Amino acid sequence: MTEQFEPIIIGFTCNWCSYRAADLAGTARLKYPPNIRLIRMMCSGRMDPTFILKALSEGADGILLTGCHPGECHYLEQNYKALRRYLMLRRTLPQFGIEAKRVKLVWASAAEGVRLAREITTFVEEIRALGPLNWKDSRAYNNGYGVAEVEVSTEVPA
Amino acid sequence: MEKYLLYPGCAMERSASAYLDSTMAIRDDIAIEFEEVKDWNCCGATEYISVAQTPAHALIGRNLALASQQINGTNTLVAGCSACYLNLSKTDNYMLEDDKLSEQVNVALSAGGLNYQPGTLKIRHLLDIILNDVGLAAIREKVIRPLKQLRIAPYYGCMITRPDPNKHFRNAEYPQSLDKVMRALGAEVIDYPMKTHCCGGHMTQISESTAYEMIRGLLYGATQYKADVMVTLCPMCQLNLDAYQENVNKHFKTNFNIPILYFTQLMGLAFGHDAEELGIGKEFVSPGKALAKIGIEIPEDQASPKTKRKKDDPSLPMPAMPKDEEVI
Amino acid sequence: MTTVIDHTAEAVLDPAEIPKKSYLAEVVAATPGVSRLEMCIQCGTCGGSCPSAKDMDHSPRQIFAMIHAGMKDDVLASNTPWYCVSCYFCTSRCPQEIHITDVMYTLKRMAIKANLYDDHTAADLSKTFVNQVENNGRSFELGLATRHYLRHQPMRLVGSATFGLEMLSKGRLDLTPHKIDGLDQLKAILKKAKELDKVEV
Amino acid sequence: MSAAPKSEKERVGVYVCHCGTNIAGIVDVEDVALWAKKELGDDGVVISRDYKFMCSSLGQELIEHDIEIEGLTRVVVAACSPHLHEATFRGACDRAGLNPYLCEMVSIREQVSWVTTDKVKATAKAKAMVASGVERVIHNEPLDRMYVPVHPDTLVVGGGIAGIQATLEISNSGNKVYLVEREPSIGGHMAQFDKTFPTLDCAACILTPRMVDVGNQPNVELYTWSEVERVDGYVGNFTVTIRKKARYIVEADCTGCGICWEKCPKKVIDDVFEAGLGYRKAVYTPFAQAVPKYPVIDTETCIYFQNGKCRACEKFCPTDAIDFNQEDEFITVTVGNIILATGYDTFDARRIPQYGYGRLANVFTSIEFERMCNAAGPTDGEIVMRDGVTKPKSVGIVHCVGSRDNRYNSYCSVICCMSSLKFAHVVKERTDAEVYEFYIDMRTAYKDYDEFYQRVLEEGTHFIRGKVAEITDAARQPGEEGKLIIQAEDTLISRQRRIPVDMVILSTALEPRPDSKEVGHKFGISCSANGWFIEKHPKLDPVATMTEGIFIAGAVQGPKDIPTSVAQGAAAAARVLCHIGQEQIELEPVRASVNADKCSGCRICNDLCPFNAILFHEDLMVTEINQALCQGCGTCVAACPAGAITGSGFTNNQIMAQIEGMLMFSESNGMTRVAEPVAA
Repeated sequence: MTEQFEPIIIGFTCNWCSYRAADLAGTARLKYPPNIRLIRMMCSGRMDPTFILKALSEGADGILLTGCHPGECHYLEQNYKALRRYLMLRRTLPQFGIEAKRVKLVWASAAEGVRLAREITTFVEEIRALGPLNWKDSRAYNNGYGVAEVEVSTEVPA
Repeated sequence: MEKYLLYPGCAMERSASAYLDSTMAIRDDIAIEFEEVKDWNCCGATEYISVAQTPAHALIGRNLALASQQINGTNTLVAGCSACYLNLSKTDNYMLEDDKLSEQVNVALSAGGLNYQPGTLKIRHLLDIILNDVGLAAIREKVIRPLKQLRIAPYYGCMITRPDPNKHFRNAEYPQSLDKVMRALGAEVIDYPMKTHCCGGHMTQISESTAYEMIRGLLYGATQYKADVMVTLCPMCQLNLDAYQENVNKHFKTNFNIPILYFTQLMGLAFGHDAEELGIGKEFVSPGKALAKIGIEIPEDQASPKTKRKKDDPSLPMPAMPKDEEVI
Repeated sequence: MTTVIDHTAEAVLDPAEIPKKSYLAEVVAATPGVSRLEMCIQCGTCGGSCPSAKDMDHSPRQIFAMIHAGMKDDVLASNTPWYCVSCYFCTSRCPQEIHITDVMYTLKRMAIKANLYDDHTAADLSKTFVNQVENNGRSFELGLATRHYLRHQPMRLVGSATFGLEMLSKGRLDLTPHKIDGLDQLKAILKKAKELDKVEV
Repeated sequence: MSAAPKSEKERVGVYVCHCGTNIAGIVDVEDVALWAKKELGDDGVVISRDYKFMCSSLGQELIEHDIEIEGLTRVVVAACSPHLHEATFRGACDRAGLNPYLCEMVSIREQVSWVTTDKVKATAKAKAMVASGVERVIHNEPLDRMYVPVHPDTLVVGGGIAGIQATLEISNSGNKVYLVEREPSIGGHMAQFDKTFPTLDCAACILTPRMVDVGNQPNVELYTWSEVERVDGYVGNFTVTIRKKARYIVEADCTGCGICWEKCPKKVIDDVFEAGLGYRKAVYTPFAQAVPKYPVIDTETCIYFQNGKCRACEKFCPTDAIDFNQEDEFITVTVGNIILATGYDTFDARRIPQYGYGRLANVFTSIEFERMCNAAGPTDGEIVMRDGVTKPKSVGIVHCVGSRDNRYNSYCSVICCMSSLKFAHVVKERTDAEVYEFYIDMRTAYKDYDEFYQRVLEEGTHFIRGKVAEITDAARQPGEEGKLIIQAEDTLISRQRRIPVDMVILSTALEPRPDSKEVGHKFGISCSANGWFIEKHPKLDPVATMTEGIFIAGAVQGPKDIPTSVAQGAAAAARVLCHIGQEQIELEPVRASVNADKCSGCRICNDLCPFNAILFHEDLMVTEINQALCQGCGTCVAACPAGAITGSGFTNNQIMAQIEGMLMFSESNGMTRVAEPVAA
């Protein structure tokens, strides 16, 4: 049996809930796979689909978007906008030959360290099952979609 | 006609045949039909699991596998015996919870050319069916011989409300389902404090003194509340309370004389069936005296009469209990 | 700290916490699903709820402490699991949601293997019962009672003869066991299952 | 698009913290430091150090020294979460003359060492994160600190002892406080109690003077029988709408003489203040020393409101203060800070049927018993059974009812052991009953508490160590008839015991208010899994919350006794007074701004802002963002198709670079890839 594939996952967190959930997971010494690296933004609403395509094109195998539960956004309703962009992105990704499953949106409040740790663990396994993306070397990317991504992705009806 | 798969279990076949007879007798009144699981085997009671694990679950697995083959229209498997009900649902649940166990059971089953996918069947107790599927309204409609003045101690025993893997009975200590059914029959239901205490199970075979003390406690509780009859929904409970009542009297020099009937038997009586048909007469303690009390009025609503608080009544108010409907 | 009290956290902590190869780990491993045995806080709800506690040489709570302490032989020599009547009061009341009744079954199985508990009445009842079931596919009360009493309380057999007769006369007892059709199938299944468990009963 | 070309001119310093063994135990910090120097040299890393405690003064001096001597222009600290020490290290940079926002923190403790077991992978992840920090910091821009003015008024929600304490501290300092209380009077649970442990001084004696102070303090605007309807704005400047529920009493005319409730013919069970053990009228004040003294009419039970007849109170009121047509008022106030002290509720003992509460007459809850002990309570302090006359000969007190129980509340309710001991003492003091305490563990921490336990031991109370299994009226042995039998294992003798008693007191758990989640949402703070509000830091910042300007005090944050609640009330007040004293509060300079030249006037961003910070200039056909209103969420930044909007602190360049950094070494940092690439 060959050594198992270790995916690399970029996680986008909201400063007010999911990033603090990550802090909590830490203080509670919960364990989750090291395959994820988190990036802090003030709000999931800041999430620009370009970031995701950027990460995938730079070699990430999966993207975990996290934010406050609907109705609990620190900025009232911006996580709903994140949700809309996410749904739109899920439709766009296949056009680049990327499985929509590689991007996942998860809600986690500041109290849900356990939940976040669990979601990360499951997502890592899901991506492991999908195998590496290697989009950089893939045909779709070199066909120019990789370059075109900015144009496509910024046409976001917010 | 609501259809269900039926797992009678060994006891209902014989020592508790009255339970099965009465169930069959009333099924038309409450418009349910049963299809017996073909060539089912014993569930292992509480014994097999004490000896070996996988075999115990495989034993039950065979029944589940056979039942799932008969799924057609319904995937609800009904058991009248609480021990059978619990064993069937426990194996189903542990197979869901524990992949290794599930795999092993299926490996074993494959040796008999069988297979069971956990979660395929909905496993429910007869009482659950009668209360929640048939419903109290339908039962009240059928009552032609209300059990007026008959003081009933509703006795659930253990395994129907505990551990209750699928949370069919939310209240493990003070369930109300049987109480409700009995009230629907017009009976006077006492707030029996021992309703979910243990009948002693197989202890009658191992340590009489232990078992008899438990049985004594139950009978004593019922007499304290002046019950005419104790109503059961499990063959083991009925057997211990009924068949061993005399031994208990000998053992403690007591003179308990409380008939133990199955709730289906009382339903049958209220629906107008005659005693034989319901297997009445097979018990050790004769219910004759108790049943003589049964009147013929139509049962009225159960709302307890509001007593007005006297002006100089110093007593402190009692906390209100949740509505009947809220507890099962 | 407040926010960590979320008790689902235990699911994440669980087995790693238990030192490998400890007796506790052994019992936990032999119990299906999540027994949570390692979570016992010795509150005594089980011992307080148990209807046969007064006949047990150790209260269930004590047994769990002994398991934690690795007192394997004393646990397996105890009559406690054999007095369990499977009423599930302990299980449904345990504030730590420990599957106590199932742990008792585990201890019974271990005790039969270890053969340290001198009174075999209960164990034999179970074995006799199992035997009936394996040979008929159904339980057979008369056979069970007679064989059981013959081995343990022959005197009682006489005493309970009248009892048996009355059961018969009331049509609540069979004279001959009822065999199922698929007996061979059942035997094959159980044979396989025993191989998997490496037990012969 | 990719980040701007890597800067040559920046001189970056990387500092990897050991945090004792917290980080160094799992992450090879030395290796990370050396690696950063070697691999990130081209990116401008000129210094890379690891140090035991970066947050220590020596650690900070290290940074300051390097900035001054080595001329660092950027700083990356790989340590704990920025929520803990970002301010610390920014401060260090500031002192050394480097713009604080050119310092970046990477959380390799909370996000690496504490959550990872594999040392190699942990070290690899730490490297990736350091790299991302370095890449990001290069694109950081110097930012000016942002300040908002602080409105000097304060809102306190909840008039229990914690809220009262906070209100007095702030108002006595000469600042205005709006105190909002849901019930007709302030006082909270403490007003229901008789004695307080461990000193046994009477609750009323120490509480009522403070209640009166609140009533008399000119700086306090008291809104009882009121609730906060909505909250807008942010720290320094909240706009709060208060619903003042109709009392049907004209406060200006009411003298609180009490004739109305004497004459009111409608007697109802008082479920709130009397905990269901006593009665009140349909027009009532919860208790004699209520503040304010004005009663309220309970429309649910008032005969006039129910069927249009009666009006007895109106008839007899000497000052015509009854007004049946009164309606709810809405008051809007502006405050700089808010303190939430909305307290707790008690566990509904009926949820544990085997304890018989509600079914067995002589099973009482702790709160019922508090009322029973109270000289002003339904029994005038007489300890009697439910029949109202018989004194109990034996009393059982049950600890941990709904606490330390995964099926209800997994936490310890903190006060029950002490209040149970108090009950034992009171029963001994007022009856000749035998008292049995059933406990799992006796928790008498804090000053003079264990001494009180000793005292109760001396008084001859029987202690049985075992959680009660069931309470039943089903007798088994002679002597049990007509009694309540408490069945439990006495774990110290390993025997099951059945103790027959006349009366049982259930020490019920403290629970969050049922509406705590909605309240939290209203004020923009979050609840823990079991419903208590989350403090900013469990040890170092217990009364602040994640939301600037919103503080919590007392049992809203978790079960607490009176001394701790008072301390927290005062602590929260101190935090608020500090804000008021500063007159302005520093904010993260995270704001969005529009580059007018780039803006195409497409207006996509216009309706994205919930704070109405985005305005559109029809004449110029460009969008502008009001810095004062902008909260910095960045939603508009992400949405702008022309990339005309920038979000300071979180620019596209910064985030893009951060992503690159995280991935640039992915092949060589221990993440091996074995499976075949999927055909895309």
